[in-house]
Amino acid sequence: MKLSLTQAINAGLRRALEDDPKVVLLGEDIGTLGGVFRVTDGLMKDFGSHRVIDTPLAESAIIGTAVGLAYRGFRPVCEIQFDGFIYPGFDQIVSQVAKLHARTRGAVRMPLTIRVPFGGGIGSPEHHSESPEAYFVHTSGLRVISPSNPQDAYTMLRQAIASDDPVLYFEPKRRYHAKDEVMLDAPLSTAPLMGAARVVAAGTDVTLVSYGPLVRTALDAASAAAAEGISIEVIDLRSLSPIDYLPVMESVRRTGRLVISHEAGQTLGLGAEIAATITERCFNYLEVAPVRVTGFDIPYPPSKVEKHHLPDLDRILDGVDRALGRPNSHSGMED
Amino acid sequence: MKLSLTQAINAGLRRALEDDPKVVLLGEDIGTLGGVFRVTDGLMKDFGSHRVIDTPLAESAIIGTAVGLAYRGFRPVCEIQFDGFIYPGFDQIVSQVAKLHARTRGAVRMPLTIRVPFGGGIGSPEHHSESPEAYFVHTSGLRVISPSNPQDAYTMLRQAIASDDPVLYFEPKRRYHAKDEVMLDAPLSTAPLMGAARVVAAGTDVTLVSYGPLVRTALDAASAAAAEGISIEVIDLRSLSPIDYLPVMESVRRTGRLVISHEAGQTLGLGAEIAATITERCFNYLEVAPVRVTGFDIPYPPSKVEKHHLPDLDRILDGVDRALGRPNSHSGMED
Amino acid sequence: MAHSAMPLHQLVTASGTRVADELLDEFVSDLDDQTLRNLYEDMLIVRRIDAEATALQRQGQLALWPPLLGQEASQIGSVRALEHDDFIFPTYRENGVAYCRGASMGSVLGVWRGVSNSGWDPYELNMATPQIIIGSQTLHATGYAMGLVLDGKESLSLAYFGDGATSQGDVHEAMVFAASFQAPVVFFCQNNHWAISEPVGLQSHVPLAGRAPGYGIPSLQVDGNDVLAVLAATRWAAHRARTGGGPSFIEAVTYRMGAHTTADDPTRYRGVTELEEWGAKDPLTRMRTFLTNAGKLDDEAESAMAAKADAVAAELRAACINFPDPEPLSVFEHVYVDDHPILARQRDHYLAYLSLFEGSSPAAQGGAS
Amino acid sequence: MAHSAMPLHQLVTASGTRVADELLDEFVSDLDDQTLRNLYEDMLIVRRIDAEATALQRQGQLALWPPLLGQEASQIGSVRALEHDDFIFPTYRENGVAYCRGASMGSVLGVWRGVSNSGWDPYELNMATPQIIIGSQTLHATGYAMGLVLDGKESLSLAYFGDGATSQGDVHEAMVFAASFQAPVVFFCQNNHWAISEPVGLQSHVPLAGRAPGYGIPSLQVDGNDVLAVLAATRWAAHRARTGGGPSFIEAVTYRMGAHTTADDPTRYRGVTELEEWGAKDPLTRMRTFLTNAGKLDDEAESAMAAKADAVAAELRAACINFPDPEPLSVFEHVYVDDHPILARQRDHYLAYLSLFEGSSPAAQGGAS
Ligand SMILES: Cc1ncc(C[n+]2csc(CCOP(=O)(O)OP(=O)(O)O)c2C)c(N)n1
Ligand SMILES: Cc1ncc(C[n+]2csc(CCOP(=O)(O)OP(=O)(O)O)c2C)c(N)n1
Ligand SMILES: [Mg+2]
Ligand SMILES: [Mg+2]
Repeated sequence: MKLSLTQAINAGLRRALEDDPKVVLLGEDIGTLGGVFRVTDGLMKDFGSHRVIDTPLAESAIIGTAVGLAYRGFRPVCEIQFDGFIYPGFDQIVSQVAKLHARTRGAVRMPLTIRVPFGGGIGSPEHHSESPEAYFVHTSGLRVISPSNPQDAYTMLRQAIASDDPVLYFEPKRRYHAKDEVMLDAPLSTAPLMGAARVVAAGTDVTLVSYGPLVRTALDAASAAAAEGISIEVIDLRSLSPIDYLPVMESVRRTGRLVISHEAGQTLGLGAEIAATITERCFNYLEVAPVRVTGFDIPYPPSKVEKHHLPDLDRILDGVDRALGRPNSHSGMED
Repeated sequence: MKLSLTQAINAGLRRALEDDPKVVLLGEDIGTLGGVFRVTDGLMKDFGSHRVIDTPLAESAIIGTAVGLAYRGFRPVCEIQFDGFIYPGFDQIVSQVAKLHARTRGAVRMPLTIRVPFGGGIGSPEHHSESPEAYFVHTSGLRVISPSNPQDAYTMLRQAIASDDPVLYFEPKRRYHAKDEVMLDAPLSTAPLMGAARVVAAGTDVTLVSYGPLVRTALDAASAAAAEGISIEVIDLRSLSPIDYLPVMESVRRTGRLVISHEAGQTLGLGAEIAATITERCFNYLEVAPVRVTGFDIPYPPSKVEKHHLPDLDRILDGVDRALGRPNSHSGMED
Repeated sequence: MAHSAMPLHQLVTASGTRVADELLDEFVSDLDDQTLRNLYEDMLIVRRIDAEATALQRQGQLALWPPLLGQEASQIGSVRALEHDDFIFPTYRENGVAYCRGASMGSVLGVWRGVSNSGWDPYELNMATPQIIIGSQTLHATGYAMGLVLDGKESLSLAYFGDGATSQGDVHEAMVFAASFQAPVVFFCQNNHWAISEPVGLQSHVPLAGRAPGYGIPSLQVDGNDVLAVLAATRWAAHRARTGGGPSFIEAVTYRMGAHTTADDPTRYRGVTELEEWGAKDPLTRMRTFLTNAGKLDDEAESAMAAKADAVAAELRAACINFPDPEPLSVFEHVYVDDHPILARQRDHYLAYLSLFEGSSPAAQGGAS
Repeated sequence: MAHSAMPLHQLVTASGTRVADELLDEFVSDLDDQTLRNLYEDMLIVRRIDAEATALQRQGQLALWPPLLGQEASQIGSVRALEHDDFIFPTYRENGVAYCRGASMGSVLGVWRGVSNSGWDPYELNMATPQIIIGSQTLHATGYAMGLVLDGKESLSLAYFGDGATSQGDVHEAMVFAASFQAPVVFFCQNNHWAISEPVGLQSHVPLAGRAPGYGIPSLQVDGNDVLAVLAATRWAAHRARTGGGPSFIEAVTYRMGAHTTADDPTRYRGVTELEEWGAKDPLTRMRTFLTNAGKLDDEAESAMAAKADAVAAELRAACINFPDPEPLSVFEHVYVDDHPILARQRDHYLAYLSLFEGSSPAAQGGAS
């Protein structure tokens, strides 16, 4: 069946609600309205307002009451309406959700899923285009994932809800309307693991790693480069914490060149960790330093100029050029 | 004058209160009690409860009202009682303090200083030993600094308060009682810049970068290594955002070997950014991949086992061994 | 949400009749006819601004617009009660307030066109730029008011926020601090009955104005579609603030007649009956009836107002359409006051990168697609 | 903080006289003599636990201890009003509550000795482990209570928190959610007059119990040093919760007789007069007088209690001193339920690193340094 990414998430939520009576959804405007992106469309009607819960406007409480529900054996799925509104819930995520299992030496589980539409490129006002994933990747005790396509969106969401660990599920909102074939009935047991990265385009010259919103752009860059005779291997991380380094290492050991791209600011964005780790683990294979093609270290700019902040096809190709030591590259310099 | 680190901070606050009537202090227990670490001892008595303000127990409000005070031209200095209590104020820091200057295209300045006693090693219960600095280093619009000794504590605090940018000032609480000579009257104009790193021990074999609580340990490691004939150059970053890469690059281009140590967890801790950046900018000089000697990716453990989490002299030396390619190193492996 | 236990203060009924209110009457006893007409004119113009901006959004000239249709009395009545040196902390919806503070139409539209994250200079209007993080600005207003006390000033700050915002921790903490430090801040809640799709009953089963007394903050519920009553209530609170009485809380009971924003479809969550009910309480109609019946408004005055509204609408449309896009490198500006070598380096590299495209591609000026 | 506008409910005065209370009387009408004696015994034992732990801290056996001296009636009265399947969310100070829930002394001390970040299994005691982040647990209790409704259970959750905590946004949001969803949660505030060095007057100029009605949550102020009144008040709230009445708020007006923790020096911020005043209202003295005067307590019973307290104190001391340190590699445990390759790798490397020291250095077992 062809589904958009939002429809695939909706299907994943529906399936989880059907399969497990302990799954409940919490969030602002997710019930009657069906979410500001219609991701939860129809779910309150079909499952009732006791399982699809429109909450008062308070993010700390959305997370904090979900913690209490988890104490009681529920599997809460929280929606944070936009990336920029997760920060009022930060304390509950970092000090409670992430730590309770370790704190209680395994007695209390926190099988929360926190859905966060994230990223830019859709012309929104401030606070609606943030890429806060690094904060959570740096937080021990959480898992962080981000699907790039409808099938992964569906499968990984089901895996996240089924996981006994807390999972931050970052939805690339600029890809919300991308449609693709989704197999709704494939058993979870045979699906790729939630934590597994995937080579989405094979290549031999450069390894290009990305996730979520930029995977499509990375694939486009690979096509464009192919026309020039450059073979890019594109890896979709899928899981941001933990990162599945095996396919990245395998690839870099062949190509000797690594480019990483994300929308978040460069300093301590995921590119930093990937560059550092791959350098640690593949130093002798690297022909050049890993190249980062990322957002700048700036507050998210007004939408009329967001294109200058966001890595796009041209900037990724410039990064590839740099990784290949080609002359006209300017995305980073050794000075 | 010989002062402990807490006394140096106290002197810095006192000086700022004297020099600028717009400086006000806000925090829990900072007034009558003089702070749980006595850092603000005597200041309410001398400057009045209108300038040294005991606030109700609410971190978001401490930061949020400081934003309002800054709107009105004040220079608020907020105390967050312990590292683990900064998260309820995270939204105000990330969405307001960090962004207001850019949001208003320079019209509104946010000259806040946010003091945060941080780090472990003092046998405290949970939430009292966190190293949250990476969250703020990843946040564009903030400056982040951490002194390692009384003189820097005094000077850098005065610089932070004088700065028109918001500054997170991380106090290495396990070094609070370290005493050293402090020149209180040296003019700020001739002091090293707040953003400047400093070579605190010259060396030729390995570059060892650290900050705050671990600088002392790094220096001890350098002494221990010297006894074995290994020459370590120790760099105290002082500023964590922005990082002053020039002395690090200069050093690595000589030594070819880099070790970075911090208490925070490894994944997306500052070591990641430093390793990635130095690899980018010094690739051809590196003999081995930069080595990270850091806390593990775990919630801060109970104090009886915190020594297993925290990098200490032995673990740093093990990292140095690894950077030197010596056989018995185990702190990281290329598998 | 009017609640039996809390009186709803009113001065002009929905049908335009002036009624007495023991508390509020004295706060409007000085108003002359021109002032009354001005209040109506303000509402008329603000409604026109709102309609014009909504149209511009439909025409693709604005990315988004949050209509204030129905809330004109709440916004005009409150802002017109303030002095210029009182400082306002608004949300994204106080575009009517911005107009009254003298904001140019261009500075109002910038945020909604996507050319800026704010608009006017806060210190020119004594009004912060729109706040999107719900509830956040109530703390800023409280801190500002604490600063007023420290400075020995007799002015005040006023924070606007919605019914939905009352659930946020920040709004609570703002009241705690305001009460503790007796800060001269007015908490002005526009209860427009909806937080996007959520009815106010989800945030609270009891009147929102009932929260404040629990902090020791006096509060009142006022008919938010009655511009006179809102003016009086805000003057009551402002008077308290200016005379050392500390914080106050006003719940203006009003209604969001339009969508949450132009991106919203309210038919998904509310029926027409409610809309009709509130249509009958329209703030403009009732003021017009009141003025006309009292012989304070004639055709001539009305056409002068209409002409003024036309002019503002034209200014707005022109400002919107002539908006230049920001320069590419502007994204690096004002992140820091002082030097920042890492950001400077990113800027330099991006400049060098952009120059690669010079003359060779349409991306040259606008940046890579 | 007792306030003229809110009655302070009491059943036994400071001098040990039983007085009537219209609301509370019915909730203690069933108590037999043994139950009354047990309440006193609980308080006696808990005070002994507190003293013993404080002594152990002074002797270096505990890293820290937060004394509950003076708050015995608040803790015992409230916890003894609950059923086993009611779920408790405490702060760090509810060590008396933990004792009553059947926590072993070892599990109580673990956190304060630094061998663990928690202690008991929450599902054994139906009590969460100590919460240090102020106010946080009120949301957990509310969510748990929402879950009780979903599960169709007739039990409840109870959140303990302090006077200082009432300023935190989380406590506000907890009341908003509890009221909105009519969750069967009891908000139990121990107003012990101090938040470390800050007097309750800094958090609020008006009674804390006055907050709740603003959310539509019934509340009452009870003499927190009167174990009978606290028991009755909590039964009142529990009854409401169990019978579909939703949330309630209790402010137990009590006093922290000791330091905030053993690391605190209260002489820096409060005088002796206050302490003496509250000494006269001691919860144990009054209950003893009441029982003795009523002929419900004789020497024999008292010495049995003392013996039991001795036994608990001995258990406590033994548990503390015999505490094994956790294994080095335990720091890697329970971070995740499922596999985590990166953490597993860190663990393996640390194990290999530790093995370097084997036989060669004292660091071998205990880790480096
Ligand atoms: C912290 C935060 N959470 C969520 C949102 C998304 N959001 C924008 S407006 C809104 C509803 C606000 O309702 P209300 O406070 O009543 O103001 P109104 O829009 O009715 O003027 C929501 C949920 C936000 N902007 N900030
Ligand atoms: C979020 C947070 N901020 C600050 C602290 C530090 N702190 C620990 S206890 C305390 C005072 C709490 O007072 P209260 O709520 O009255 O409880 P009590 O200690 O009197 O039982 C403070 C400020 C904390 N633990 N958590
Ligand atoms: Mg509203
Ligand atoms: Mg207290």
